Amino acid sequence: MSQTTANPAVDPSERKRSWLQAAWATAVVAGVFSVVLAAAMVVDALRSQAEDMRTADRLAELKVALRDRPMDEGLKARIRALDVELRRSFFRRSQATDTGRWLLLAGVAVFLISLKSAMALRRKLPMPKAETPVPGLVGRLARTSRWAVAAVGVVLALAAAALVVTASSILGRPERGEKAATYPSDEELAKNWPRFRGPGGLGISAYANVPTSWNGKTGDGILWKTAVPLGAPSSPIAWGDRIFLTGSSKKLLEVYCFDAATGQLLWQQAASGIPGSPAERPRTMEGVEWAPSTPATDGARVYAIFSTGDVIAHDFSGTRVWARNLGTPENSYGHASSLAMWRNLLIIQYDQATADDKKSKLIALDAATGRTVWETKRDTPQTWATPIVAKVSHLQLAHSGHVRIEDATPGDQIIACGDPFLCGYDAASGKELWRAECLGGEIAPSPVYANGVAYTANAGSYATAVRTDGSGDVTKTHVLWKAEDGLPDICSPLANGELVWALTAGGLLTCYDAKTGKRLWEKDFEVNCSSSPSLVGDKVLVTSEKGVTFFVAASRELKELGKAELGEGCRTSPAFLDGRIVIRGEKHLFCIGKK
Amino acid sequence: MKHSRFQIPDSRLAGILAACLLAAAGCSEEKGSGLGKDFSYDLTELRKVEPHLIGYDEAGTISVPLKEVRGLAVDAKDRVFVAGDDVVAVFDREGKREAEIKAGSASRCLAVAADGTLYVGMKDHVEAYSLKGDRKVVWESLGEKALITSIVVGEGGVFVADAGNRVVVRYDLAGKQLGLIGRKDEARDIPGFVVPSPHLDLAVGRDGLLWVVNPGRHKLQAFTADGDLEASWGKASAGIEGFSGCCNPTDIAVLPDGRFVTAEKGIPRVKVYSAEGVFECVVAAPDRFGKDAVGLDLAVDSLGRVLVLDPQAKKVRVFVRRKRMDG
Amino acid sequence: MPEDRKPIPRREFLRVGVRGVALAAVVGGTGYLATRSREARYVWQLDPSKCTQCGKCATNCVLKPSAVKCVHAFAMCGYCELCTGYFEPEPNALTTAAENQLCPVAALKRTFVEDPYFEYEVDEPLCIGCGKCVEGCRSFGNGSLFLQVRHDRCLNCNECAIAAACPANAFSRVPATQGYLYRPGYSPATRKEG
Amino acid sequence: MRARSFILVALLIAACGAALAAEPVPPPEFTDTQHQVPGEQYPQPSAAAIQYLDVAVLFVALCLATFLALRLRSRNAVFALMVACLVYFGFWRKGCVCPIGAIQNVTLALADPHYAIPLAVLAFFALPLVFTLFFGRSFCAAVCPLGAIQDAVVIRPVGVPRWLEGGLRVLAYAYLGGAVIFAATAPVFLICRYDPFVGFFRLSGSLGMLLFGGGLLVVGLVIGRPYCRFLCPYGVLLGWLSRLSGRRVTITPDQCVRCRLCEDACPFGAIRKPVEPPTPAERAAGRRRLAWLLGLLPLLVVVGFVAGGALGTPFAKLHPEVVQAERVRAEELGEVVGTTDASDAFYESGQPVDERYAEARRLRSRFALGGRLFGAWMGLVVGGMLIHLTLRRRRDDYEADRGACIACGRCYDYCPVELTRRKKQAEVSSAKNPSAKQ
Repeated sequence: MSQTTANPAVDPSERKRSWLQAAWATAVVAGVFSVVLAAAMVVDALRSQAEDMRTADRLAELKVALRDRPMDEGLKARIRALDVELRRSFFRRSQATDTGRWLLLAGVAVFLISLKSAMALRRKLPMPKAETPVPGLVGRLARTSRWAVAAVGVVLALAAAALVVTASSILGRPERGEKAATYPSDEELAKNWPRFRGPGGLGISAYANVPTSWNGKTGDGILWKTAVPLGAPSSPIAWGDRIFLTGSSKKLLEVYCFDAATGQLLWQQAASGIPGSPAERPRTMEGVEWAPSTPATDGARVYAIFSTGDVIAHDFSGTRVWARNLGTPENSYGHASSLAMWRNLLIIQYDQATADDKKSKLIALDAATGRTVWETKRDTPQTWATPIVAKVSHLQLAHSGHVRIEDATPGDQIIACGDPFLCGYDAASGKELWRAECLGGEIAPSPVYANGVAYTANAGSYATAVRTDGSGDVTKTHVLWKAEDGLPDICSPLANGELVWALTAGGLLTCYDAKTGKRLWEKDFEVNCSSSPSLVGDKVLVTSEKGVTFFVAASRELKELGKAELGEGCRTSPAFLDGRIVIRGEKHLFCIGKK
Repeated sequence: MKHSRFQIPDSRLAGILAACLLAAAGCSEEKGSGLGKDFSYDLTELRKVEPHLIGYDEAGTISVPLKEVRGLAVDAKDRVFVAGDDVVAVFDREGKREAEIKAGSASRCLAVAADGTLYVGMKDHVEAYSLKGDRKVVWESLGEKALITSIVVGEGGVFVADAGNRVVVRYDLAGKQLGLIGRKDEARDIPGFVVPSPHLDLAVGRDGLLWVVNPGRHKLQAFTADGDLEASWGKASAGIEGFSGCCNPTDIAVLPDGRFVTAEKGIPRVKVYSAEGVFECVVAAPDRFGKDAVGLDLAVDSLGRVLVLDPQAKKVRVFVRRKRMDG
Repeated sequence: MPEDRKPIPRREFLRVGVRGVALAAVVGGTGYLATRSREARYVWQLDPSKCTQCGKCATNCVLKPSAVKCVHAFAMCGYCELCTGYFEPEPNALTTAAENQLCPVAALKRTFVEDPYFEYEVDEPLCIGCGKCVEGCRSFGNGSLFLQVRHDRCLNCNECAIAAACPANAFSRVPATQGYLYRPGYSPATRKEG
Repeated sequence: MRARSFILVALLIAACGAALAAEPVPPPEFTDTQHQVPGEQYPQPSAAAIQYLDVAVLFVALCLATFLALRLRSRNAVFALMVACLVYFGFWRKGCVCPIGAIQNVTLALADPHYAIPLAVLAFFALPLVFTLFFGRSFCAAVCPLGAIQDAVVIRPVGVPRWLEGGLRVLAYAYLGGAVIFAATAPVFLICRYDPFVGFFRLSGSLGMLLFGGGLLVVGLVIGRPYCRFLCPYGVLLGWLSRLSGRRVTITPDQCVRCRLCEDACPFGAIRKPVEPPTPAERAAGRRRLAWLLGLLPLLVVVGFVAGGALGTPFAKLHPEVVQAERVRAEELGEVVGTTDASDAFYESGQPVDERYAEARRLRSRFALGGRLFGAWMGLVVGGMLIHLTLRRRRDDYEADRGACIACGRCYDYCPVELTRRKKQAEVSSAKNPSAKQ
């Protein structure tokens, strides 16, 4: 602190004043010094930091550049120069800040000391004013204090409330009190073709009035024909005036929406930028690519799954609602199971790898958000079949005691093929209800269901009928019959409650009695088929890979009813609408019907 | 004045709350040190592989129900042998579990002779077993520095790679030591093996020569049974055609037509080189394995399938040649 | 204290009583905890096997440069010519030139021992603990380079600022007597016969 | 795509560890040069001795402070000691560990039997309490570095109105409650994390920390020791023990003459005016109020306990593992793009997701309990304060509030009685040894 030598002659008040001035001066100087220094340090820190950051990135870029031009001496020289510059500035700065801090500390100290002494010098004896006793003052003070306490308490409470409101957790705590999910009624579903093989996945059309003759070459009986941007063996689905498809290439995974009336492509959306989606496409079978799975819709959104494990939902206008990756499926031909739906749940049969890998599971996602609602492990190796939804009636369930009263329609079951079990799951909870050991080998055909009985057939095992009202392992108790003729390897069977049909890839169509499993008749079309047979009114439709559709009577004895040509190869299953058939060829999407 | 007095504490409170939130947000959101590119190590680019370079498909996997798996071998009948824990698990060519042979101690590597004798490498010695699983003989130890990482059976006898002593030991089938191969020796201009990490792999080429990885020099070197250096190839590069990092490849195998299969760590990838050492194609890209996959032991069966031991997944991954390269 | 004439005895008595209780509580509690505290002192340390080299150690320490530095366990080192902890993933040449070096602050020293071996040493005053070399060494080599809190620098804050930011929960309080944690498969005992 | 390969790893149970665990090959022998593999340095932490030195210094400082404040009754001496302690505990020992922070170690030690609290920390926690119990808050006056740095900047104190003073005390209780809850549930040391002044002691710190501390100091220019009075959690404990203290600061050595000179002496608003006994009417009203406030207290506690449960989620967000789990979950649901260091680290750890979620949920429920206790505590505090403010006690003299007085000794110089006493003392001493006068 600056001193003023005080000579005794000066009277104390004089001396005091000079001291005071000195103190003030020092305080001002020190204060200004500190402020300026602090500001300078902050500015310098920010500036040089940003600068170094830039230099560092430049250095990194140069190093990358050097990889392409390894011989470029000039480049090397620049790198070295930059490198040195960087490190110099790094150390210069750290040293500068270090000294700066101590200086600042000293400055502030001096400032405080001088200021305090100034205050001390200025202090005068207090001169309290005359006290006028105010009655009840203490009481009033106490009251205000109480209110102050209460106020602060309230403020804290509000702050806490704010915290509670702002903080949310997405850790799967049981979602209680969520608004009731909306889903289409059975009638709506029946009117449309919402998934692979139509309502319930049974391959049965609600309409009998479908055309029986057309010719893709001449174009008669063809309402419209539209080229599909990317091919894939996934089948079309339809809802109202919309038709949905998927396609894939090495680069793209796409969902398409067509106008059912005109066939015009309304929108196409790529499934890209999905977190967790594998950098490199998993291997798939040739020709199948990455979109073998048929999409599904609930009239509000359309859902698609690809062999990458990507699941994506769009609304009907084509805007993405949600998308997630389920983890790349370990499947040597590529995941091919199509999507199923029950109420607001999107059901995914996600069978992978080998049984002892314990990776296979049945997953139900909330269709609105994509969150997992339930997940059930399946001890099966990879399969390519699609689950079906069976409306098992009250009565049948009553026997097995599965009726859960609080459920609106109890006992809706999801039935899925596996190796070696055919399993029934409670659709609401995913709990496995029953299993029957009746399958084996590589399982592509999906099950079908009629009147409380599930039918399945697969090459390498049997055609089997299993009652769905069992619980636990029902292999011994609920298997109605087994048969071994004409077992399919790709195409799914077909059942109407009285008869069951199975179609081999070689084009052999076998008809069984649904009650006994007795073979009633068989017909070898001598064509390759990968499209599953369908039942329309009293006709069974079989479409060959060449695109020829054969009509057979759905009766106990074989009656052929002619055929029709698409004029283009076909590996997909048709969708049946009121008076129309929508079917996907190798390159085009056809709508067959009367003009 | 009064008013401002009121403000201070509340703003302080707000400050605390804000700080809490910031802290909570801060520690979850930001990524890295924030020091810039130059301060972080990034291999993601180098881990990518051009899809068209991939010439193999993973046809399937064999899950090995062991706690730790270390060695892989395939016999003439294409049976798959996996050394792990203190056993040798045997699978048929389809991957069905056939047998489990109990070994004396932790088994690290193994080889099967034509006569069906199973040579199992422990840390410092070799044990011979019959396929029934009964132990025939225990060879003498190579000392406490020894770390046996690979065994092969060739015309010249049984060759045992000792990473600890950085040498290959040649035995006859009975376990009599016949000589050392690969010791540093200017006279025979043998540079000696550089083995920074516990990986020193062997393979017998179709030419009958003994091929030894010299990981520290990023080379494969061929020796005659009596230890003359015949051939050598390989170059260090993070690029697809070379061997990446400090010490690669870690494992090799020879295809029926004499071409080489190599496995690397750091950038875990399996590749095929021609008999002359020219890069041909990729069997498995890094994304097939975990980030820290190491010790991908290799074997090749009579069908030319490439078997890769994935110690992290505890699986044998079976790769088959693609029909179309671009698939 | 003239302030309360009549109530003195009662209130004072009460006060003394409560004071006794409080004293008993404080001393008792302290004593109880004292019996439990074996360690003279705890220090912060990070577990290399949990560490993911995110780089936060370099920036979150209250010290600049950080108290966390790279340590080299020579006995684990392969003495590689192409050290991935020292060189860029694709070095232009195996020289000490800046363009080949991985370390942004050139804190790793490389010295030739004999063909083909090189020794690498951390120049601690330079190291800022960014863990770049650690990642390089770990992904290809033996992980002989690893990050550790250097206790000669660490202020041993009551709550470690790095621990609060560590994404891998690798930090923990360890007894000062065993103040360092090593890579699995390595203990400094093995370095004695170096 | 980085995440992808990590998820792969995540499926593999701790295999990374196993892979690394494979024993390393022995280093090469250098046959040509006979080079020896060097050993590396592992500098040991400074011996525990330094800590015991700290404890000793603390003890001496406490004794000194007590002596200077109560016996010598010299403000300047107290101030000098305070500066000394600021330099030692603050700038030299970097303000860590301090008794305030020690609250958390003690809590943690009580909550988690695996955490053995170092003796020195324990001593730091207990010594000031014991001293306060007997001699009042001389620790705050001259020993605590946080108090010292604030006391050093008191330039032109303007009193906070009494009524507001009481209200703001609630904050300190809240801070204490929060600190204890967090130290007990997750070892998150709030007091350390948001210590306003340690940044200055270290001459470095995060921006937030420096701004908060700087703000407090600027406020401290006009409002004496804002942290001590309105935030310090340790101050709450000291305040209570100080109420029980036997010997403590008295403004006047003997009879107060009610000259009111000391009225504004205390920059910390700790001097209480005399209070008239209440009129019968007031007494009656007070009784009624007291009655229903006593009824309100348990209600507040219950409400706080019930409502506090909701704080579980926000509180849990301070726990890194919960944050990590939330993030992983968000990535799993595709609600966020890309990964963070935390999620990367998780994927690398190879732990199954469900385990981590379960762990996080368990933690959150613990925090929910913490929140309840916190709520109940706050209810108790508010209710208790309201009750305390309805009790009215007759006071004849100007005296320092038993709880609030931090024994800084400023008021001495204002009291004429004290000044005369000093004059007498001086005369006595000069009479004893005339040599003292020249």
